[in-house]
Amino acid sequence: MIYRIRLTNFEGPLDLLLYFIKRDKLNIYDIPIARITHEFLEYVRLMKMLNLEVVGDFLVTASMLLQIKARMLLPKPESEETEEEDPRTELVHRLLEYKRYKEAAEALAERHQQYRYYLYRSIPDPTPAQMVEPVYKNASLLDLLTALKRVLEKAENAASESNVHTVELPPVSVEAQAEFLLNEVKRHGEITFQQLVEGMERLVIIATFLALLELIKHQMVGVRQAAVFDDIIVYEP
Amino acid sequence: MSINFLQYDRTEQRRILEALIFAADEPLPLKSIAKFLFGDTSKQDQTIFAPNGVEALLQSLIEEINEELETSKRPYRIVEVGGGYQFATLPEFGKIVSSYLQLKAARRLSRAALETLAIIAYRQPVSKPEIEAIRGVRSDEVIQTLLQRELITIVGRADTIGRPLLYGTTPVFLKTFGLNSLEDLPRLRELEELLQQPEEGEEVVTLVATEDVKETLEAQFQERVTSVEPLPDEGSAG
Amino acid sequence: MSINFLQYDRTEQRRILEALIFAADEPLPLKSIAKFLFGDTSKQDQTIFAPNGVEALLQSLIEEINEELETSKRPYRIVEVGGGYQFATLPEFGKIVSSYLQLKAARRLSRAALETLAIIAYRQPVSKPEIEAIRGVRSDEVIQTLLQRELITIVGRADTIGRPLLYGTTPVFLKTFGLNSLEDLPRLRELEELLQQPEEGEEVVTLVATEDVKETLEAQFQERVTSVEPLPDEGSAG
Repeated sequence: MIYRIRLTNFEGPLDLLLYFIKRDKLNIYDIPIARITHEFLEYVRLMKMLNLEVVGDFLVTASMLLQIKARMLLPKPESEETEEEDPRTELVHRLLEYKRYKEAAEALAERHQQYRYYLYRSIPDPTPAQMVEPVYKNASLLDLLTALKRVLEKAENAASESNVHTVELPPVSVEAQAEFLLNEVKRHGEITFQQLVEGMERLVIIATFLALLELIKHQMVGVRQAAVFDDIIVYEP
Repeated sequence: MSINFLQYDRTEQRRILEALIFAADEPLPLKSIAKFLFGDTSKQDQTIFAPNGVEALLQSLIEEINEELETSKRPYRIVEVGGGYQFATLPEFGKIVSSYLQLKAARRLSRAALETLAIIAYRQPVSKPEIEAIRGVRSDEVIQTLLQRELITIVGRADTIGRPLLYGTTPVFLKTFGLNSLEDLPRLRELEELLQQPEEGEEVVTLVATEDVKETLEAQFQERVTSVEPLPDEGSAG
Repeated sequence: MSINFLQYDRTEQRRILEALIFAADEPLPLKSIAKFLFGDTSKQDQTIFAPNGVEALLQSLIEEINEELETSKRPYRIVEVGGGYQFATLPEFGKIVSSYLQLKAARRLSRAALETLAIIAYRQPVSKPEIEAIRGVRSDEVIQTLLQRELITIVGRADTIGRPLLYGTTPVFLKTFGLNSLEDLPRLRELEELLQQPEEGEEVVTLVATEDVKETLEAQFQERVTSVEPLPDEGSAG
């Protein structure tokens, strides 16, 4: 089997060059191009051998190094007055630019370490009706269906986790669920649809949902929610 | 709307302010709290909020609330972040509970992610080609990760060839790094400064033989390899 | 995972529990709190949690926290709702808090509105029947809201049966989302690419269905909309 190795933490060719420079205490403005190119190519060969997917990025830099090396070997123009640009200038600039962000990343890492455990307040939705005058609106059929879809997905996930694949007729009728639902609402005053069907099987959930629709139609329960896609709250009207 | 905030005594003022900040799930800027509590203050006599106006009053109330929170040993405070004030747990408690809550914000970021994020934070709006030019590596995946963690977002399109998407940081970024605004980012070093400081070498490795080099390198790579995946349809290795 | 909760003294236990409930974005059932703090207690000797087991211990801790909150005059309490525990502001602050929240709500577009807006933005000119076919639900109200907020406008009539009205986006739409032109909208294909193959295995989002695209757009839009000032003379919010 062929494997491709993902180096998700690898920073790339510039990082490698900076590593050489640091390791060998090289002067960044006077990089021994021949030596560094040689070692860089060693790395590239190794990467090819290991079939690393980042090798393409390294080849680009490798060819740049080879170009610089070639230009350095060219005889210098005779007149010493004309200042020939050092072929390494662009490379140095790129390395320095990269190094800035590498350092900035380290500073960010420190900040992250320091702040990642500030857990900011987030608001559980919906805000409990008994405590805060809610901004509720009546829930629409879409809201109900969305809630049902969410619940069913959850039930399916639970079922697939436990590898249960029994398909049976609902062990209860819509009528029975209507009664159950009314009792629950009476008992709690209000309850979310999510809670109502907690742990139920798919078909029972659907039966409960149909019962809910019936009860809404006959105005025996009301439904509301704080915002679209929030939990549906079933309450005693 | 505005309520007559000044009719309340200081204790009640603190409680109202605390309830407001507590009930919000995003940082509340002082300005908008002030507007909410006092209406348009520019038309009012500012001397009633002496010595330093509405915002100073609110700020000192927040300080008092935080003192009370500390005295009563609550595990959270009001912090200034992302241009406003928001409740947050004390980090020591955040650490204990974050593993349970599986909060994305508390998850570690890889070095590649931090590096890319730094480039985006300092150069925004910035395109993928620009990021890749600086990093020298393809950055698709890491940009995806940052987008998914909501640390960056698409902010537009560049006018350059191909009109690449431009990226910028989000409010989540500010919160995750405890920044009040982008101006609070640590200063980026200037190129000139980098020029003046030669590299310090800390580890000297002497290379002896090619074989040894290979082994060392392989070991190094091994450390950095985070995942190995079978390739589905690839005929031959590169 | 679980932490060794019993190693802490009662004050610290309260603080950890309080931080946990504080940082959660949904009501936490006692059962799941217990599981986090103590691991699987069914296998443990329940007598250490005497007299009434883990849940009774947690319940009495919550009561103690609420007493502390009352003593220190905090404007919120931990309440039981929806089978779990969460923080809520006290009813006497409800009015001011909800009027603030309403102010905030007016600034946000509902998810349904964003979803519809995304469809109109990408498929304009588009008729209501087409929008409804994609969303799978009636969309009259949400289209009304978008028309009122001037994010969309009528751009003509379709040639199909019934000659339904066709909708398109407006300059207000572009301004709201910081776009120079419709060409600046991220292309659906680009979004798909961005959402492919995340870097970390745990955050895998495979983009298969249109639903996901919609959600991405919504998330993006949501982020941008929250930073936009409320529109003047608004009849009703989405």
